[in-house]
Amino acid sequence: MTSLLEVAGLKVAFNGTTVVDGVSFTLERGECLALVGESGSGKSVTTRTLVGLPGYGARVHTDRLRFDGTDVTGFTDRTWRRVRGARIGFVLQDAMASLDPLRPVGREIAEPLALHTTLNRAARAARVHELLESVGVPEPEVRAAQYPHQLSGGLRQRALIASAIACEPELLLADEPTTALDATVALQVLDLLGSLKGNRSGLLIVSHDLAVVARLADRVAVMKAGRIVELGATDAVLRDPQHPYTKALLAAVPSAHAKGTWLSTVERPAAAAPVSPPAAAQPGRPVLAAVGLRKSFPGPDGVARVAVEDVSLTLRAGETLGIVGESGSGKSTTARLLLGLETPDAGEVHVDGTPWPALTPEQRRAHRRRLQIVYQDPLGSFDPRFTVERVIGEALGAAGHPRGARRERTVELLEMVALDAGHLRRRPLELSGGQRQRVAVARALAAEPEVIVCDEPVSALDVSVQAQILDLLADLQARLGVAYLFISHDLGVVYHASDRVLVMRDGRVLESGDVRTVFTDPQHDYTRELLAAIPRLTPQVAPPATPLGVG
Amino acid sequence: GTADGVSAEPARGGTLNLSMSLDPLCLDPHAISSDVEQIFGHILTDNLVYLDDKGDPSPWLATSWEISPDAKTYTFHLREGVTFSDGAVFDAQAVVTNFEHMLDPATRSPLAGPYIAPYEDSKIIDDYTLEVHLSRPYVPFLTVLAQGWLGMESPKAIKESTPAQLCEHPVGSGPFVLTGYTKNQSVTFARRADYNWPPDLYKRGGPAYLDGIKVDWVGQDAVRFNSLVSGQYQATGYLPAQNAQAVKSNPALEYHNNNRIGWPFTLDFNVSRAPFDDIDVRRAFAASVNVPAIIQTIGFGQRQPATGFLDRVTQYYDPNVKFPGYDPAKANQLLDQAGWTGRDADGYRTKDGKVLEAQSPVTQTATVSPVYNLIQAQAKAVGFKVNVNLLPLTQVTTLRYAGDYDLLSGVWHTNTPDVLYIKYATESIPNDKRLGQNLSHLSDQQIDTWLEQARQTTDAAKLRDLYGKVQQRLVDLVPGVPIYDNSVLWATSRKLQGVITDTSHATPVFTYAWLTK
Amino acid sequence: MTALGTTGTRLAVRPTAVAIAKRIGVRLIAGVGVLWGAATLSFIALHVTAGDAALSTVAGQGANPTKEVLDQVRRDLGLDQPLYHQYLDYLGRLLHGDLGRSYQQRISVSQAIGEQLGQTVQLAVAAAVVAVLLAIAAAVLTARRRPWRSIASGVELTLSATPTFVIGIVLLIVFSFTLKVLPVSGNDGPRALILPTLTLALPIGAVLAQVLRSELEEVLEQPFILTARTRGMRDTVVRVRHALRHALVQIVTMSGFVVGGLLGGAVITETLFVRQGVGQLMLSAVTTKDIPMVLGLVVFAAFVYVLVNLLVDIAYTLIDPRLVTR
Amino acid sequence: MSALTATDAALPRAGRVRLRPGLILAGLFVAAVVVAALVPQLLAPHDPLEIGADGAFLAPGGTHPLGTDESGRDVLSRMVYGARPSLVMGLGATAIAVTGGTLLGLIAGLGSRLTESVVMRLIDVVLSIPELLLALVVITLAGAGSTNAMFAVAFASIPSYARIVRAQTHIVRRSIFVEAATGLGMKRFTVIWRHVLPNAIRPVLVLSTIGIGTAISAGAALSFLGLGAEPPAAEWGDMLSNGLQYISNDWFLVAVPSVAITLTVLAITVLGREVRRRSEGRTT
Ligand SMILES: Nc1ncnc2c1ncn2[C@@H]1O[C@H](COP(=O)(O)OP(=O)(O)OP(=O)(O)O)[C@@H](O)[C@H]1O
Ligand SMILES: Nc1ncnc2c1ncn2[C@@H]1O[C@H](COP(=O)(O)OP(=O)(O)OP(=O)(O)O)[C@@H](O)[C@H]1O
Ligand SMILES: [Mg+2]
Ligand SMILES: [Mg+2]
Repeated sequence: MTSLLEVAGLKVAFNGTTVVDGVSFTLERGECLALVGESGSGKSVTTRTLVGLPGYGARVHTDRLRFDGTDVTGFTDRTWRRVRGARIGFVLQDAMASLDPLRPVGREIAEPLALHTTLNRAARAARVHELLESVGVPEPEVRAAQYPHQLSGGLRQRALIASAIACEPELLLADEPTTALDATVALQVLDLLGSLKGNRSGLLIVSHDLAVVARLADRVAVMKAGRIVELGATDAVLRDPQHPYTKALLAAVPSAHAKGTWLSTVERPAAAAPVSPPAAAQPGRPVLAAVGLRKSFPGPDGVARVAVEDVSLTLRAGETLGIVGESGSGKSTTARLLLGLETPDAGEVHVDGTPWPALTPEQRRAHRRRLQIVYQDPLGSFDPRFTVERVIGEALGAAGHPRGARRERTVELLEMVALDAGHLRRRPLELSGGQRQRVAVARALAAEPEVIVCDEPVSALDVSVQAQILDLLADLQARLGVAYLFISHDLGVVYHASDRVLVMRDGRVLESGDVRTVFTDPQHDYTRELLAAIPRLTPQVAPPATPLGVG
Repeated sequence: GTADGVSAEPARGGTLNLSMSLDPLCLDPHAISSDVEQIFGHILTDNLVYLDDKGDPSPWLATSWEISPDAKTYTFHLREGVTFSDGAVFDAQAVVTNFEHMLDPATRSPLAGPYIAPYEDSKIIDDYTLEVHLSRPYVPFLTVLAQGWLGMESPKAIKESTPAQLCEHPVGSGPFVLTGYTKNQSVTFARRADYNWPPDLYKRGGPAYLDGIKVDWVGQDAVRFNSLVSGQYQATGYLPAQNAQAVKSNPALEYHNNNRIGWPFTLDFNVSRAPFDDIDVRRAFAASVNVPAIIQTIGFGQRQPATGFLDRVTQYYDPNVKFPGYDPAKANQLLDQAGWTGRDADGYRTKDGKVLEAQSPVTQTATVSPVYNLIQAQAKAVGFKVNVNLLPLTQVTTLRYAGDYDLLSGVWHTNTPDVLYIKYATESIPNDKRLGQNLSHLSDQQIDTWLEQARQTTDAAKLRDLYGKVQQRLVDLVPGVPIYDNSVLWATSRKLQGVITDTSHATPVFTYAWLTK
Repeated sequence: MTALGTTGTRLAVRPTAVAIAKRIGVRLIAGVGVLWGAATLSFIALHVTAGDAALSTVAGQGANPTKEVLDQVRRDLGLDQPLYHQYLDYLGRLLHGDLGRSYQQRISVSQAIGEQLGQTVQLAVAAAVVAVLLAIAAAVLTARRRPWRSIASGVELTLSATPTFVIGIVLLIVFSFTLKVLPVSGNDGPRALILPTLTLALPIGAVLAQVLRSELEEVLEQPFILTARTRGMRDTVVRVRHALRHALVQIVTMSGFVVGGLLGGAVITETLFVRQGVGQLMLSAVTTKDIPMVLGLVVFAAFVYVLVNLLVDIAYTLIDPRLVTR
Repeated sequence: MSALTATDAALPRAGRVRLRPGLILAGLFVAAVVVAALVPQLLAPHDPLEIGADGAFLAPGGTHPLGTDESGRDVLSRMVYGARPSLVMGLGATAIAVTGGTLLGLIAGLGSRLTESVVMRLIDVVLSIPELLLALVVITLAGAGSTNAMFAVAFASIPSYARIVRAQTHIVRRSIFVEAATGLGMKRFTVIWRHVLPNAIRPVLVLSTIGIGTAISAGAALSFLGLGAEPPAAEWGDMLSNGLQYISNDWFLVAVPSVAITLTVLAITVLGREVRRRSEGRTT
């Protein structure tokens, strides 16, 4: 029997730059193959090329490209159109933007049916409801009439999958199906996809995160710079990676390592070794404390929405306090209240024992400098006109450094975050994501703070870059003794980075305590749910989730 | 038209498409001063008198008249059987109603009323005999009655309409009736079937030959000309001078350049203030203006240079009076003599640190006549600075009546040599009690006396003498620089025959015009 | 099934109607404010200027009115009243929808505008339709299609940089003066409408086409377009069914620009082609200082602006459901 | 430590310039216009006001490369001298409009809610009157003439600039980098001066480059309607409306100013767009 998909020597180039460089693999019916690798390694381009849509201006060369035994290299656009949507379903990388925002989702799901079947309008509507039901969307009739913006991320991703499987394709391509989702929702989507394979169809799933696909894939292909560097059964690859790159990827998953472990493969800077033991062992004086914080915002309809409700916490010198919680749970708002950038409706924040309102403007400014923040979006936190030198120089100025000495100190700070003097003249736009994050850290350090609030400092980064930043933060804490308030929706990251943790939901603190205690013995149902969704490297039995199945 | 003999036999029917440049925005002849009315006047309304070829009044709706020796009482004998298109009868009462309407401030008459300003009252002798009393001797009264602005309107319409309504829909006794009017766009007229009272001088009778006339307003000169050439129109008024040559050489078109009666295109000096209160400066300025050059440039050879302060077709025009011509050497000499001997950085003359300059407010329009550029350049050649200030019409008007200017240009078209009274009598100087047209602010006792005497006599020889003396005196006093004789340029299609040239306004009369097939 | 479907739709629609009504209400109040502001500003502006309106009404060049006539006109126009009195009077009449009487035309301003409006609306609507259709055609056909894209955008750039009157003159010279295929002027007949419409439509259409294309190209980059392609949809259908609607939002956004351009362009186009219309009315009213007419036109323009904004708002909510519930 | 930099991707440095032929042509043309505006006597063979002895409506050739106009003035010289009023109009009106718009926009964007709504309603009112009508009204107030026309054009475009600045001020004011600066303990005024102002004005400055072309076009339109430059000054719009009268006699009188205006506006627009493109970080 022929393989469902056979690829050999696939090369794709844009404007002379080769981005996919000789990719070969096969996919059998009933099998799930995962394509993993960091951002830009060519995963999406590879999948798009499989349906003949490599992108505008692409040059494709392939030794062999067969779908169900048919050579598709010579396909005209017309022939391709008969295959796409009907025999190959595609779930695009960006679920949030993959549905036309101006049309009800039902119409989108019905589109392949209209194109490839002879069903009439009513039959199509019935089929759409059936499909939505099969991907676990409650109240399909209501949902079908809604617009994408009225659906949550998870529902949108499901709708997208529904539209991809509408014509019962033999091959389903899913590009990063869980990236944009909260951990719990991501888990459900993965389970849904898992339930889809099995019979005669094949599944190709793409991700930058090995751990995510581990629970689903039969085989894993690791991509780097347009090539597959390692390909094998999931178990084998995870247990015994051969290629150094695969090793690095695996090592970089934070949840596997407790605080104090070096994550990135690059060598630990000599100055930093050894990492001090967890700071929780030697609790310092409280630098920031909050009692009964409450904050609400007027919604678009004028009705106030509570963002933070009765939050109390204490941050001690030199420790890391993690805050986890799903999107919108009030993490950032809490941080902004602590920093005095927002005034609470109720409750108080004490800086070194003094509440914010009791401070004169002069004192407030002095305090602000001691409490720095590293934003999730570092690019937005730089004045786009400023060079790195001016960005850091300004912070130095605020900390009272004389103008003449700033240059030298700036270079020092850059070195501390592993950037060299060559970056001084660059503007934020000329830096990569990881570099920007490091400049943000350098700026925070320039102000010589006692506390750095890290609001999702790594969520936008690749695992390897993420590992470097986490290592950097740990190293700086060890050397300078700053306290961190570490905010993330990623439990793995928080687990790795924190001494103590606070679990938030809907503006309230559900649970708090020592990070090990909370993670090993969660008291709250929600915390348990979150923990269950942490991607783990060893493939496990999926927790009893909602039973799903294609109708 | 008939001279060409294309079709000597009039044919009935057809609508004449006529393009004109500007909507007067009101069609009541008594309520406007627009030039266009001279055409409409004879389309819609008839006048009491019509000028003969010597410029003397001859019968129309008035069959005869007598003037009292003191020139203050006029007895008119009116034509019988004339009706207005709304059925009202033309009689002595109708004439009185018309005079009163012209003088009623509510009519806002800018011309008709002022032309008969000395009117005091009337006595109706019988239905068709009327005695009119004036407050002072005013012989030109008879002549001005031939002007389109003083056409007779239906007394019924006058009584039943507000002035604004009358603007929209005036009713006359003329050969055509107004049938439609869209402001700024077009106006249509239809033949009146029972018309039968043209002046004898038309040499024809009965209703008009054309079924109707449609007038469109086409403001852009270039567009108006091109739409004529394309055959969209059979007649076009205010033919741009630059297109005259093209019309002449176009076999399908006929060119008309008719001289008009009145005051030529003239630059008025404001003699009431410096620098033009000095007659040497006036003479010098006049000598600096190269009239033939201006005419060649702006008139494309279609205009005749003015010789004095009356257009040459005006009654009692004196061909022996000659305004001195272009003479820059004399201009320089006169200015030196007047003490303007210094020069500033730009080469303009100065005296006691003051630059020799004149303010010339000009109404801003899309295309300002090049005459101002030329005069500016020519004056500059003798060291005289002319500032052309483009202003909105309102502001120019306000300045004009306030006397706040040095140079103003204009023409005054009428049908009597009494135009000199309007332009140069002391009584015509604007002041806060009276508006007036003596914009040079010239006040000369001799001129006043002669003009007053001319208003009291019908004796042709005496009139010729008086107006001759005034013309000479004006040339001596130099209240302005006459530039060219006012003329009206027309183009008609050769298909349009039988057009009569009006004796008062030199405009075409379409009463017995016809279109060949 | 269908019944349930309707329920779903109603669920989505009910808050929409309320939200739209609320938006409209707020807009209307703001609109009245804008109208009042526009009327007041221009009233002050016009009365502060030099020049006697009564004089220009009866005493233009060639007129020789008596003093009595002038005084009568001043009384008729209310110009003898103190300014605040004139203003209150004006506002009072405005409240009743009375724009006053034109000094020059001696008819009510609303009537004068009404008479000319038809011509301008005809021209403006024709031009708007042509501009939008040209823009859509150019954008849909050439977006991301290499040689055509450059050619079209070059032409558009040139057209959008060419002043309206230059375009008009070129069209006049070519089609009327030289080829003589279209009438030179006039208000009647569809043939007389062709050149003015093009004159007005081309620069606006060019700008729209550019905006539309860049919008389209941006939309065509969107994942949902690729999604539609992965379903086996053909390129042109994708452009028309998915991308165009998004790009249309941009046209709606630009309708303020379009209306402003049409009104401003109308002044020039009407002057050039000797057409009647509000543009001509505007020009002559301003040059003769026909105060009630200018005020009327300003209020009228402001009204059109308010109305267009209102319609734009409604159009948005119809095209883009996100705006209502967001 | 330096090993960490291994992940730095080679990033494009801004400032790498790719010039297209259209851009070069546009640049050359604008340069020529600027030269004509600064030292017209270099390029013009005659005095633009001089009424030549050799007559009106001369065909191109000989001492008059582009012929003479209705008054016998040299068309080429008038075209060259016409560059200055056009540029002055474009730059002047844009400068005034940007200054006014920025001030209003900042007042609205940084002021209290009351200030903001007062300013914005005022802007709304001005915006509700079509630009050309507004310009016409301004000219009725102030009279015709190139300076007044410049103010009229400027006045009409103030609201749109003000709106952009205000919107931008709002964005910048709420942006994270301003918060970051505040978080460093800087004074409010310093933050506004150093971060809010420059970033709020930026897009307006970029847009204004295109605005220059628009202003030239608008100024020419006013002159075309007879409300701009005062004769006998050489000005393109004025030359055009005059030439239009004589189009049957000499179409060159229309063609020359038409081409001059169109090319100037076009060239400035092309350059302006390039500036905008660059400012948005696109290099191709
Ligand atoms: N249409 C295109 N034109 C030019 N370059 C492209 C295009 N699409 C992708 N590339 C380039 O090809 C390379 C591989 O891109 P691809 O999207 O396949 O990466 P990926 O592995 O999917 O990354 P990610 O995890 O971020 O989605 C990248 O360097 C990208 O910039
Ligand atoms: N300035 C604001 N105005 C109105 N609502 C706000 C504002 N800031 C936050 N909110 C609302 O408060 C709630 C909590 O927001 P917050 O940013 O603290 O969440 P979060 O936990 O940081 O989420 P995420 O993980 O997505 O960053 C959300 O519903 C958000 O919409
Ligand atoms: Mg990808
Ligand atoms: Mg957050």
